[in-house]
Amino acid sequence: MSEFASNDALSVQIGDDGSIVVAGEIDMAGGPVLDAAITPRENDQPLVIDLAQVSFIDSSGLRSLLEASRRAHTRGTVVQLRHIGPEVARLLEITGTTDQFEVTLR
Amino acid sequence: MSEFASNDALSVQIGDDGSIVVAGEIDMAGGPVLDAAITPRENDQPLVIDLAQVSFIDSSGLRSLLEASRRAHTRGTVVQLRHIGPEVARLLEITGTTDQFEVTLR
Amino acid sequence: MSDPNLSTTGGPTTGGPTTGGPTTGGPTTVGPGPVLLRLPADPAMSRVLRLAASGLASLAGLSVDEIEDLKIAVSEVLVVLIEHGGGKPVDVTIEVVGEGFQIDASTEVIEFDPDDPDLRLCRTVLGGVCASHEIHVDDGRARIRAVMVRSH
Amino acid sequence: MSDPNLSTTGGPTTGGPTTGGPTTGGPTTVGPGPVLLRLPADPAMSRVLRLAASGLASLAGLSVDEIEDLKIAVSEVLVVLIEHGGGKPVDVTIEVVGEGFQIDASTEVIEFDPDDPDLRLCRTVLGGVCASHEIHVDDGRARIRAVMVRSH
Ligand SMILES: Nc1ncnc2c1ncn2[C@@H]1O[C@H](COP(=O)(O)OP(=O)(O)O)[C@@H](O)[C@H]1O
Ligand SMILES: Nc1ncnc2c1ncn2[C@@H]1O[C@H](COP(=O)(O)OP(=O)(O)O)[C@@H](O)[C@H]1O
Repeated sequence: MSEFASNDALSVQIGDDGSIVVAGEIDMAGGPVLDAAITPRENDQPLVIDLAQVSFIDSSGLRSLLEASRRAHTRGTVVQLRHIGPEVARLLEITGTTDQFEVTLR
Repeated sequence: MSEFASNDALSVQIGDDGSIVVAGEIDMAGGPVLDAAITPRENDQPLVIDLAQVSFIDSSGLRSLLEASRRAHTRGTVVQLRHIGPEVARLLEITGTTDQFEVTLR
Repeated sequence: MSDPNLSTTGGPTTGGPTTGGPTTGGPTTVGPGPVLLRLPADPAMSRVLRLAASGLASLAGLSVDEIEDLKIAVSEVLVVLIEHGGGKPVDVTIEVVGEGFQIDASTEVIEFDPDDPDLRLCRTVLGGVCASHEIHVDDGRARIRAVMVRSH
Repeated sequence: MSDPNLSTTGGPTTGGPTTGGPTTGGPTTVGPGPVLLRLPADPAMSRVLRLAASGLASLAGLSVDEIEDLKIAVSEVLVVLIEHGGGKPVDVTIEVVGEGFQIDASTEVIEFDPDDPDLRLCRTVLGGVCASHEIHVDDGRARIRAVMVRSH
């Protein structure tokens, strides 16, 4: 796994399988960090984002994910959110956006 | 071990050997909690306070300990601080008060 | 051996209500007064605000789930006021009120439309974690009030 | 693969300096501006203040030991102003300055003697964790300024 980008509360790494592995808190400061990791990895394959180590997410983080999903749909593919925990699940549920993604639970 | 008193950041329990077992943060809110645990246990035996689980202490907490030490000295006994970690050690060092206690490190 | 009276955190100069912690099982009391944070309009302040808010929440004896919701609420408030504000400091007041927590936040704005579609996602989230919330502009400042109700 | 430029936490509306985190190894930058907390004069606020201060400190890339010292410093400031203050709210401003952190705090006082022997232990602790500190009374308010210098 290689370090991609981080701030003091968030780290984004690229897994050996090309997945984007996020750890920490995805908030207003983290959204742009996540965007920057996602954009160069967008192609006609499913984009895999591993959220197992994400302990907090707000609408800024969700917005990054939703925009990636929208772009993926226009390319005829999807965003897979892997190993989401209760924090991510709760935000997807509140916003009714679970079905924008292929989701596996933690 | 029996629960003696606590607030949301500090718990004080009485060990089976009669020692006072403190866990958490001893600050301005915790000092009085600690005082209340110490006072009824003062006699002519060494007063044992286990600080292994203390992650923060400021002058309020130290003041409780110093006052207990002073009272112990007038009774011809001592306060033993058991298993202190780096946070407690640093405050004793800064204030030059290590020698007011019998100290064992964590 | 347990004396619930010892769980008060009141110190020498404060005669206010006690703030018993969750482990003492005492009655839920209203806190010592409002806490104000004035934060620079920087996204990194989101985490600073969440830390302060979770400290207050644990003091007030909120459950882990309620603390998570309060963290989301204060983060959304900051998203609205920093991303749509004028770049000036943001004031956030958090207060334990009878039924729960009240968040009042504001910042100077240049142009601000409470019905901006870009605010919809924030509003949806606030609506999910708060009993009520309101966003309006008043005297050149955007203001948000959000109320969270405790389950106990 | 590592691009240090991506470590900035600047959002859409902020053009201020970047706040690179400790893991990116970037230069230590001065923060986005002062953070003010106005806290009720309650001992339980000590932990709320420490949480906010440690969030700021980790943002500024302080080491674990430096964060511990900052937590001690803000706690001592609060001990002085709550135990010797008039029971009114305490204002604490924390700012990243060129060489480190500056804490400015004040509260309304009735009688306050900066040389009160009861303040000696607090002063000794502040002296141990800060490069400098000063306590004075001015216009009915006790004021403390403490400066912490970073080791890097
Ligand atoms: N694909 C998406 N991209 C961005 N935001 C979305 C998406 N789907 C839903 N949302 C947001 O989630 C929230 C709930 O969505 P929706 O069910 O469409 O409610 P509404 O139409 O009332 O806003 C809305 O705030 C909407 O902006
Ligand atoms: N036994 C004690 N009880 C209470 N405070 C103490 C005790 N020993 C030392 N201190 C405090 O620790 C600090 C350092 O102590 P000391 O070496 O006596 O310095 P000084 O005499 O300059 O205050 C002082 O602030 C003092 O009040």
